[in-house]
Amino acid sequence: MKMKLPAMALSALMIASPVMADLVFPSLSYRTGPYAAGGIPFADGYADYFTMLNARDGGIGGVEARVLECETGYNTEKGVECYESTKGEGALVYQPLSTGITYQLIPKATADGIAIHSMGYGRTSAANGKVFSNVFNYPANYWNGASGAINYLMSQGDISGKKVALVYHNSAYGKEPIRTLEELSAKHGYDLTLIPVDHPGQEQKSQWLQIRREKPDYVIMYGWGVMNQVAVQEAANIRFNMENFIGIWWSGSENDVLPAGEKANGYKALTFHGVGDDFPVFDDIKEHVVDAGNAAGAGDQIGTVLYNRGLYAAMLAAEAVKTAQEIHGVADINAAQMRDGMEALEITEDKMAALGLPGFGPSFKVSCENHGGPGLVGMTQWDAAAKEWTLISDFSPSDMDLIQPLIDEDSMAYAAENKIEPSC
Amino acid sequence: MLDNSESYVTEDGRTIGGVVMEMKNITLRFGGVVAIKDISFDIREGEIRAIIGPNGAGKSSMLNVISGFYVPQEGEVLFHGKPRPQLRPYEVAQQGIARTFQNIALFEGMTVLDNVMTGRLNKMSSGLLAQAIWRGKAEKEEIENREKAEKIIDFLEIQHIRKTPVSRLPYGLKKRVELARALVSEPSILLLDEPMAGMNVEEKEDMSRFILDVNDEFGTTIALIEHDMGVVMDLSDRVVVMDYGKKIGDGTPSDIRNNQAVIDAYLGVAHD
Amino acid sequence: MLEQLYFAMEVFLNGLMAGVLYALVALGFVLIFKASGIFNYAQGVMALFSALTLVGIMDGQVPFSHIINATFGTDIHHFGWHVPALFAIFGTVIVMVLFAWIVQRYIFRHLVGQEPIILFMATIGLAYFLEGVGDLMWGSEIKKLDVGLPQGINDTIDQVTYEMFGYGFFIDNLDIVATVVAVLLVIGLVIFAQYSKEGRAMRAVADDHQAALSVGVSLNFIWIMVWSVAGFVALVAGIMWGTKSGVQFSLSLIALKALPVLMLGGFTSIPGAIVGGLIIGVGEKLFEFFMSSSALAGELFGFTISATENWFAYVLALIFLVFRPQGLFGEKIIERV
Amino acid sequence: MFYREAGDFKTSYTDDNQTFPIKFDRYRYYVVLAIAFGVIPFLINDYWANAFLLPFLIYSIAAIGLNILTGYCGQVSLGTGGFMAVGAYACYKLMTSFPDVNIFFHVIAAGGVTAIVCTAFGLPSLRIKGFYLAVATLAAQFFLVWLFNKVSWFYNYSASGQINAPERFVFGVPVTGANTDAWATYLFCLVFLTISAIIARNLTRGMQGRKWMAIRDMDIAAEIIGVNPMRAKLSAFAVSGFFIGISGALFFAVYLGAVEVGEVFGIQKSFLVLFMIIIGGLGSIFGSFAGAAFLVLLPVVLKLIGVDFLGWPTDIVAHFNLVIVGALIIVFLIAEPHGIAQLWRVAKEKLRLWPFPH
Repeated sequence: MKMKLPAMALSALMIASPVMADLVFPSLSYRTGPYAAGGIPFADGYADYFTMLNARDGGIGGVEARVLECETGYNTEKGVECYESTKGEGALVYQPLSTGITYQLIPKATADGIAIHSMGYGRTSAANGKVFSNVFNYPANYWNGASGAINYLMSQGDISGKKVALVYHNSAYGKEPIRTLEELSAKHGYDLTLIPVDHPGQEQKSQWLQIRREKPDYVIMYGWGVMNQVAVQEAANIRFNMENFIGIWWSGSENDVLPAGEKANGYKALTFHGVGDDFPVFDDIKEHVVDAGNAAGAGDQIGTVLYNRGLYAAMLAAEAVKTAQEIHGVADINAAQMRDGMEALEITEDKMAALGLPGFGPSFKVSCENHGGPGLVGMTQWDAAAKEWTLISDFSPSDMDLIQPLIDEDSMAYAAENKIEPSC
Repeated sequence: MLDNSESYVTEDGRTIGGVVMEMKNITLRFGGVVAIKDISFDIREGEIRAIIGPNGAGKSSMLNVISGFYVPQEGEVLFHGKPRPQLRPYEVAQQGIARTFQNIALFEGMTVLDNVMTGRLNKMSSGLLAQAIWRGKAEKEEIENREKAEKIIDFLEIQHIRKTPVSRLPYGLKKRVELARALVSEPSILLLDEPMAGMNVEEKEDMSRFILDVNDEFGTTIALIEHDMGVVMDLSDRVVVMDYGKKIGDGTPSDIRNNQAVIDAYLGVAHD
Repeated sequence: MLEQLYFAMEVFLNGLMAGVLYALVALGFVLIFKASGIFNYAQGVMALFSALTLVGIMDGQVPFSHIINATFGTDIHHFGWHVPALFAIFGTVIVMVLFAWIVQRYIFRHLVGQEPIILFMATIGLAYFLEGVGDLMWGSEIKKLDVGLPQGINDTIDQVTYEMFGYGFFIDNLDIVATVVAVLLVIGLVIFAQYSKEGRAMRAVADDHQAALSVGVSLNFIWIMVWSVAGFVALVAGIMWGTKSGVQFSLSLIALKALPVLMLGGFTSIPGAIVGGLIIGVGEKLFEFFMSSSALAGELFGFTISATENWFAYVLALIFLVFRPQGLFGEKIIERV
Repeated sequence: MFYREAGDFKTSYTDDNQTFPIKFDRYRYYVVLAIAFGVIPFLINDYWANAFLLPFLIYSIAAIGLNILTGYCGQVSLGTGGFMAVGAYACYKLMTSFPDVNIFFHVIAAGGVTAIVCTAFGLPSLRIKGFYLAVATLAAQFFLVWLFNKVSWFYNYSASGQINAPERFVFGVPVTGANTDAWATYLFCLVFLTISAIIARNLTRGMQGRKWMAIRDMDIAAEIIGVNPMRAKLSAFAVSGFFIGISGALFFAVYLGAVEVGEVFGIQKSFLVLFMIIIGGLGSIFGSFAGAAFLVLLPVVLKLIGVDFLGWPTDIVAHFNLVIVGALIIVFLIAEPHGIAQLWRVAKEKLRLWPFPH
């Protein structure tokens, strides 16, 4: 949100002027603190897409989109403050961008009738729309990620009897895949070793010596922040074959591999959206946002993994708005209508192509029961020479037969604890 | 030689009781340094007992032994005729031994009144919960002890600075507040570590008067360390003289004045 | 069983190496504490700040570009030059000297004679301040730091040990470099302290402020110098850690790794910092090794204890301190009234 | 003109001992209480409750707790975050184990549990002093956080390790869970804060407070005049832990509703509460309030000015926030080591003499 001095005065005026009809998208960003490097590109992408829509199409369905950015610093309390300060502005959907804040907001936002879209993070069992009426985590969640990684490994060869190590951030987020991986190990017969890394993860010698000793065939990582960079570096140090090292999507951005340089070549990461800037939509972003001087950040993040993720989130939100506008026949929708729009969202190849994002993400359809989508995940790989990620697999299904019962179990426990009557 | 329990009357008509505290062959070492070497003396009830000696003679260490802050390697302290077990300093205080310090050790962050009130802490027994609620016993106790404290404050003529933080007081007044804090605990033995150090003549006179008054009015036994020989000779009933950790004299002021070893120590005759 | 022993030895060696890195951070603390009695919590942030500055200078980043752009609507980011590492290090040292001067002039000159705990809290404030300034100046994205240090497994050691034991030990080249640098740094400091005029003055100040003052040593000058040297040590630590993980916010958290080292080694002793660092490094790595290798701890507790490194050093130091309050090499505390 | 103590004579020590010996202060205190209990609940909305009032009330309790330990007893602790976590997890375990007991007692009991834990971690204070102790308390911070993260019993074996506060009622009104009203949570916390402040005030004006302050000002002298240092220090740890535990319990159950220990009760929390009492005033109950209010409001105000008014990017404002907090800590330590409370006292003294300054 770059501002020139006159523009600043103007914006001060605008605050005073009567509120015009607009669609409010709060962005709980974190451009500071330990995870700033991850938060900045996401927030940029999220904001830029809406800026582009406003400049190119005059908003969504004729109504201007307004991104309210609020800095959380990845801090739960700031997140609550941000939520409270923005919800009165007519907020349509929240991207809490932190597992902690998501947990916090689930009951609050549900009570307030505002939707949460925790895309690829947050509470996995929120995929059960029967219990979590206002929480969406399509197109994929952590358990899909875990299953997707195993599926990918199986597509590379027989996995039974192999050793898989999970290196995880020792927090709620990092512990998410354990259950799934354990169930999968029972099913497919691989050995699972759990290796936690405590926050912040600056020093991981012990963990990687352990990996060197136990020689797992594959390492899966659920890391975040500095832990990612150190892990990739240490893996390179012990000459662990990068081909066999798979990160979750939060461990698969340029930030994570660049410090290790050449040696990170071949490192893989899961994803649920496209990489690179080879999509028509980026031309529009360049034209309407960057060149117009309205880019949210420095403009140097465009096309990075996390920028694309922010852009993808914005695209899904905008599409949900369009769906809601169709359903309810009003252009200036409210939060409840937005929720309906998200629940009826359908993303198809054609739609994405029309948006200038052909093949950018999986095709999926949200329903009242299933807020998580089909759980299609793809695999990307780092090319250190070209300094870019490439998608090396299709968005392929994860083992929903195994995951769905887990989702049901966890969400029903939540329902029982909080006396929620499952709907749909 | 008097018997330990016998009392006697001094030349100026004061009655001195039996022995309340007796040091027996005290030796105190810090690492290799011997601070006190095989010293014995006693303190009788109601008397003013002075410990004198040149700098570094081990006087303050002696006082610290009495107040339980230092534990001597050898020897024992008899209190009311019974050997005192090894006690923590606060336990010594609970037995009714109060003291002041050479370098004033007031609680700088508190007011005069609060400083004096700390002297009453062993007289107050209400528990944490009672104090938290501040009803009944806790409040009653606070008021009762406040009255006692105010009496001492009156006695030492520091009413006007009652609510002043100690850190703002001049040196002389601080010394007086420290005396008040020690006095208010109604000690059976009061230890004064250079109560007049750094004072001018007027302040010294005031302080001497207070010390005598205390001894008179409350019958408190006092042991003090002082450099000013004039003051010591005027105030005290009996004097112990220390030099290089050893006792070189013990007796009435007039005895001491004529003691050759003491004169040598003070005039600086070379030690062998 | 023999294999377990080799593993333990490998962990031990790596612990030593990690300990050297901890000691490197702790060294900065000791320098300042010895000379001025200030326990400088900001040492970790200084490492971050100096590393940020180094990268900024190397890449020709415009300081405060973000805020300049936001205020004036400009779009400047880089000067467009690249500075060789050695010159950039030199430039950074100048910045750290400047920083030392500011800290001395505007903060600690006003806090002379305060209690140590007040000074400690002031440095916590300083840490926050410097962190904010660092972010404003250079931005908060991750920066790659490459001053040409080797990284990765050392093949020679791997091969030699493989031939000897049938198990190749892993030693990181960067750790070896860090050890060499740390040794050189300590030797340099000792030489400086023993043989240079400024160094002798520094030691005089450390022994007794008043006495040093009375023989004509300028306290102000010494303190600025000590902060500068600590800034240099921070820079070295920042380079070592930054090479490994990239330069980013979390770098400042290495201060937390150094605190138990100091408690163990004593705040006033350079050998203490080194020995303390080694003990902590080895201790936490071995503890983690024994606790997390399922064969050993699993039978003991029924579950494995892992990710202990955040607290192990602190608990070790705490237990140690209860028995020896002045630390390993600290001077014995004699209480007086 | 109104602020006068002349003519306000005390005829008994009881009068002289009261919390607000000056009449004007006393009336102001009643007015503040009346507004806090009688007016604000009717005006409050979700934003003010969650963005300012609840954190202010809860942090005030924590600051009172830390102030007793650090400000009154002189034992610097950097383990506040860990101790708040004890309160939060104790409250969670109690809430889920005894759902029929009123949450009010759960919070009190959580304070009690924390008092015990805090006392245990206070034991080293008998040997370790000054910032050695400060650093030693970090052991508590890191160990406790690790423990709550590691042992799944503490979070009832939930998959993610998060704890969620179930819905609980006081007099039929929900105070935890999703369906709370701002006024109910506010009043619930306010009651705890009022009780805490009164208890803390009573303890610190009486003999217990004097013992603590004696230990703080000169521990050796205190011991020689009869303060049992072990009991004084440990009681300070216990009382401090009790308040910090209550604040942790409220922080989790009422304010956040869901907690992940490493994120919410990390070392940053310890520093935050420490900053509150430094800025507010060490050794002052009022200072605890002032510091909490200041540090809770500061980022909100900065955001209003920087983001909403000046239109700066949010990150610049957040960085400035760090710079300003850091600078303020230093400025306060240099210029007014006794914090806002002392500024307030000085202002009052000036007011007392006004309009005749000499």
